Amino acid sequence: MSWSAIGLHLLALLVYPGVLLILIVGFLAEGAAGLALGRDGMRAAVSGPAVQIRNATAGSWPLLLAAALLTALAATQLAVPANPLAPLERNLLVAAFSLAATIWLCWARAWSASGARASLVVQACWLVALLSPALLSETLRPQVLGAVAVPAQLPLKAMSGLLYLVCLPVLLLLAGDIPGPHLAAPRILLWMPFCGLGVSVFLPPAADDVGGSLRFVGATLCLALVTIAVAALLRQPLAAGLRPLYLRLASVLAGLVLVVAVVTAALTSAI
Amino acid sequence: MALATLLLPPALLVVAAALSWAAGLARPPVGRQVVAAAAWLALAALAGAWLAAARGSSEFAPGLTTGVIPVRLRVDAVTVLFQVAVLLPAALLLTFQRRSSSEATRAALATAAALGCLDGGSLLWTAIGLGVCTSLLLIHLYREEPRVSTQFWVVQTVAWLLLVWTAVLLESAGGTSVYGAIPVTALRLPAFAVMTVAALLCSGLLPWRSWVSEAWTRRRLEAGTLAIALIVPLGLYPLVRAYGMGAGQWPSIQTNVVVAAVGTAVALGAAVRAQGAATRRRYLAEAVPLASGLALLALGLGTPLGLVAALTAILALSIVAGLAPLVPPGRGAVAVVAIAVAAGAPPAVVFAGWLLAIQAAVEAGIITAFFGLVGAAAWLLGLAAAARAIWLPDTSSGDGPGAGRGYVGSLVASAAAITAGVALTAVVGLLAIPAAAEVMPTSAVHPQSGGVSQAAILGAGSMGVSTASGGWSAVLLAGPLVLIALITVTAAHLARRRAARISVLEEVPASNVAPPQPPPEPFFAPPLATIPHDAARRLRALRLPEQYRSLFRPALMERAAVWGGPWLWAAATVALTIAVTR
Amino acid sequence: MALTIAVLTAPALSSLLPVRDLVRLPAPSRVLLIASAGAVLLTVGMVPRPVARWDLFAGGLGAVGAMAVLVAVTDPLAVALLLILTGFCCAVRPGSRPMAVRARGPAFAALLLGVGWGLHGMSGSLGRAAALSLALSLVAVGGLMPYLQDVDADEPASSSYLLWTGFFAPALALTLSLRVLPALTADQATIFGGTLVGLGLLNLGWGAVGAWRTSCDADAWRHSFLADWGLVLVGLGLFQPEGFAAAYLALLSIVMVRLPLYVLARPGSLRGEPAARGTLSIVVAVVLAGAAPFAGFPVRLLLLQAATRVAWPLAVLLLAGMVLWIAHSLRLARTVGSPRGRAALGLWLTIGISLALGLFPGALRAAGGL
Amino acid sequence: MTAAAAVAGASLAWLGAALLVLSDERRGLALGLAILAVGLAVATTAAGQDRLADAALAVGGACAAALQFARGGRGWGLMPPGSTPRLIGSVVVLIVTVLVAGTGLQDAAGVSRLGALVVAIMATGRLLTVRRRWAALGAGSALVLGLGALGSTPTLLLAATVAVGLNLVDVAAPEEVAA
Repeated sequence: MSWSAIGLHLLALLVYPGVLLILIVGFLAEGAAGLALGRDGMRAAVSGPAVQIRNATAGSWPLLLAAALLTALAATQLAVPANPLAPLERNLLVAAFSLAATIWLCWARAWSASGARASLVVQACWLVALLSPALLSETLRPQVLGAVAVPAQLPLKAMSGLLYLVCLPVLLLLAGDIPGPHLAAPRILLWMPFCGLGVSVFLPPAADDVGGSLRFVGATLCLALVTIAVAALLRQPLAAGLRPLYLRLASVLAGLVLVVAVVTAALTSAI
Repeated sequence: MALATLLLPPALLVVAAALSWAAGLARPPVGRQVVAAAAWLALAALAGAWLAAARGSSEFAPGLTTGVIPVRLRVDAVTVLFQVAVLLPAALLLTFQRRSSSEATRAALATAAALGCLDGGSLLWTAIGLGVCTSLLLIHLYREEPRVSTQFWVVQTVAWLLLVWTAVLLESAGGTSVYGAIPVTALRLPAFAVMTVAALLCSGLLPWRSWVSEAWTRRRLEAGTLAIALIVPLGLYPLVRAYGMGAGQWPSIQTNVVVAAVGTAVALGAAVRAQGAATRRRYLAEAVPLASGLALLALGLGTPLGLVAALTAILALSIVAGLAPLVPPGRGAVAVVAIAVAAGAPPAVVFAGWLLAIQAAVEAGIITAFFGLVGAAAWLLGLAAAARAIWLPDTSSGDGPGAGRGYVGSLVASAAAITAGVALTAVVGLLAIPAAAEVMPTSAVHPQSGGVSQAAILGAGSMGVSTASGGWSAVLLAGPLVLIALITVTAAHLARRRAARISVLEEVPASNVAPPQPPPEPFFAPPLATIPHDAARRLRALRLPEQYRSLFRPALMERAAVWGGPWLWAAATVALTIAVTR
Repeated sequence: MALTIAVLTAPALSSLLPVRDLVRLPAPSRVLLIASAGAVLLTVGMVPRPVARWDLFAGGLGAVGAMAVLVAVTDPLAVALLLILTGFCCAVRPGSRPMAVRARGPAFAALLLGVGWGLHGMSGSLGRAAALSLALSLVAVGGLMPYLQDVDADEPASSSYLLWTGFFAPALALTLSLRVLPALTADQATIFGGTLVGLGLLNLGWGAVGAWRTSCDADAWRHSFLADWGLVLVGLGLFQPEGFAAAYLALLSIVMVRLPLYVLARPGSLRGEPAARGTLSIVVAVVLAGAAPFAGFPVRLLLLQAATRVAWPLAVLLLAGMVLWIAHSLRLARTVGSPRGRAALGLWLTIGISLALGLFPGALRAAGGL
Repeated sequence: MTAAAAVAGASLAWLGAALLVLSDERRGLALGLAILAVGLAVATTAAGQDRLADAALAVGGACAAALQFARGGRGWGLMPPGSTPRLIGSVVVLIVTVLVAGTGLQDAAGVSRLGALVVAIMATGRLLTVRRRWAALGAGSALVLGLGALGSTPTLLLAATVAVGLNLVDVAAPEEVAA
């Protein structure tokens, strides 16, 4: 075991694409969410995340620590350019279950029956969106999945991407029945891994340089903004009728993705 | 040295049982401590002897005959792996559960019998050992609570009878049931089917509630959870050996698909029941079925990675079996960590085992890949159920049964799981891969995959696992994560102690949040849950027409047979005579 | 007892007396005879107070002597005659049922044996009927289905028909099958074996279900003997070395384990005492269920081996019977209760014997020349 | 000639067995026992068995009959009211046995065996239907004699001994309370 390897992995966990990048993206996204969804104005939106982190550190720091470590673990698996973690060491499942564990750790801190139920349904749909392309490509490496451009699999990839996007608002605790302010601080840690994972799996990998890194972070932030927009749409009074249908829509879409996956698998294996 | 690997662990436990019995007569009763020490010593002796020896497979035939078969012992990587899988949870439970000296004696004897069962070099010996172990556990269960666990007794009897029959079928087809000598052609579909049914019943691997969950409904948990820790791995053992009998293959690829499907169904069923549990104990009762279902899914894949994943998942399952009964009541950090570890949260070995299982399923083919997706869904549901379980009332808290479950046992078990998760490559490289290579020789089934090889599964420098579909850098990612967590927790602990506050272990994260009243309702009502109950009710409601009922009343038929006396004798004789002379 | 010793030393005696061909004791019968004598001593030693110990001892010794003669005589026709005499001598003992009723079973068995042996030399349908009659005589002598006897719970054990089922019949059935089989043609042997297997399965099912479902504990014990005999008959009828060994071991366990346990349980079940719930109950239940490592295990294994070799569906039926078996074992075990003093010693001795039968059946098979 | 003697003996044996079945008193039973013993002895002699053994069978049967006769009352109890079914049964047994075992009727040995079978079956039928001890012992003696007649010299001797022994049991044992 070489020290350089340890150093690189620590760098990945704590700095890039780990805790530091998570916090930067999280603060930006959380600020944008505060502006778009909150009613407290610019100042509160900018200072809000810091306040939430401070309160959480004083209140339930073990939860925050666990969430930070798990999300950092998930972030290391992303296909972010110049990731110190070698491509061979990455794994979609590690990211997926680290994030799932983080979310349920949050629910262990504060519980609401309807919120937890919605979260479970959406996570199941998200898992379908994440794994369906992987099943057909028989690989779980995010960068490989992002690079897949087999014509036969593109419809599945597109539908999975759409499903992923539909799931994000609930996964990021922006929509649904959220039990109080307890989960605001951990949410800051979720933006980068969730949006970055979507970018890794559904968009072609960027070049392995600074420009590529910026492009990746930019794409991640864009996805975060789209998610905020969807969440804002769901919170509109006009979309009141849409909210109850949201879970059904996600479930139906997940069902469709599965059907397309089965059909594609049957076709590709038949050919 | 190889013989020592075989005989030392059970011998230590038998001696400890004798000492514990003697200690029960004397004062103070230190039987439990003696047995616990012996269990850890046996584990150390097993590991030491195995690592010190050449780690090859060797057989011993002393020329003795016990029961109806010649004594034949075998030590190889599979034996050692399963002995670790039996000894580790047994040692945890014998150490941290409350037992009287006589209970400790019976528990030690049952553990020794389980080890003896694994020492056997033939399937017949395994069946005999399983029967002995089951008998001892039955006595232990009954002594603890004079209520016969009918399901356990019936299921285990059926299982071992079927296993005996499998051995008989193998002997009639191949002339022997000795693992090292069974001809490849001997394991045909009928024998394998019987063996699989035996294994599934023995390990409680059923999509519905099996004896494993039922053992958690007892007032005291000590005997039932020990039975789970000992019997569940023993049930899976013949299925692993079956690969060896078929030179790395099961009789047909369809059998692999069916077993993998059953494993998926078992895992999903357990997760569904777990999310609907009314108490935390009910939730914990489903932890082992979930783990064993995912292990069976991997075992059914029939690929080298699948087998390695299955063996790793079996080790993980054994830790879950040892950890679940030790989860302390309340919602403190220790309880949360223990529940999270058992539910497969990273970076513990449970997580790693399940990760490898799903990965292997994805790599094995498109059908099994979809099984993998269902398995992953079960895993996710299990995590959700774990979060809900933290809010559930713990029936065993306070002065109730299982009271006094301390934090130490849970901490030790969780630490063991996390350490094994960090040292995953050592676990896989020293136990799982050699065991898989033992039953799936390189030259045999998958020449294209090069059989079971370290290079195909472990990454460069053995810092993590790296397979065709993905990697997991256990040492370099999990290690630092755990280290950072430990440093932070210790620092906070010290800071809080300085601030003269109570231990961090006994409060946060959730203690300052009142549990919801009433306890959280299930995510969804388990589908088909009422079917067995309804079917039983319908069966009970079935009524024969009055005039035919006497035909199904043994007492009435008995009376007729007895009081019919000579006339019945004469009639039967005449009828049989006519039958044979026609 | 002197008679028994004389019979056991028959090879030496028969060379001195002019009965060289009339008296011969096969090795398995010798072992069973010794086991029966041991069972008498064990039973007398452990029997609880209410039972007259010396009466039982005297009756037991007489029975062992009679059994010694029955198994030593080589001519089945002579055995049939002696069977009638033994049956009437046993029936003379005081009992709640009339002597004529109690003598019916052995007399009917003797008729079947005599007629079967008398006609076995005939060809065609008469020869087949003779084979059937010989097989039925083995069933009748044990009072098994369909030749069930009424067992009066209040009747002393020494007058009850279970004396035949659990004591006389084992050695007699084994010896008779050894004597009869060599004289049968292939066609007759098929009928003999088929009848034994068929009635064996019937008794296994009937005994297992009956012992489980019946309301009376004494009846449950009687049925459990039937279930044991079911295994014996199947083993004898398969004509496989493993099958015969299984039957031999099952008979030994009937004589040395089930019978003593029955005698121990009898007073309690007669008085309708509440079932015991001690640890001993579950140990006895495991013994009675035939679980490893006790006496029932090698029997089951050998029987499955023989059945699988002959026809695997037979093994499935046997497995079903063996599973049904466990339903009644705990119920019977509870009737044994938690004895004290010499009864407890006897009980532990019986459990030890069962363990020995389970662990060292090879030695017993060797002693029986099987 | 021997065949005729065998037929006569077998017929006599059946007659004796029928008397045994049809009598409800010791005297009648003793008469039947004696007749069937003599009949069986005649038949086995005709079948070529050892004459000494045949004589022993007859003597054994006679002794058994004598023991029964000595303990009997005044009446013979032959064919009492209600014995018609037993009468029909005796005839039916004869016919059925001849039909079933008739294939062995070509020589004296076959006829003798048929006679013995008829006696054994009728005696067992009687034994299975009575509840009185003396009647059971008488039927048992007849069964012993019938079965003995199926065998060779040692069996004939043993049958004679056992037949007497059975009736000695009746003498030795205390009288049974009528059930």
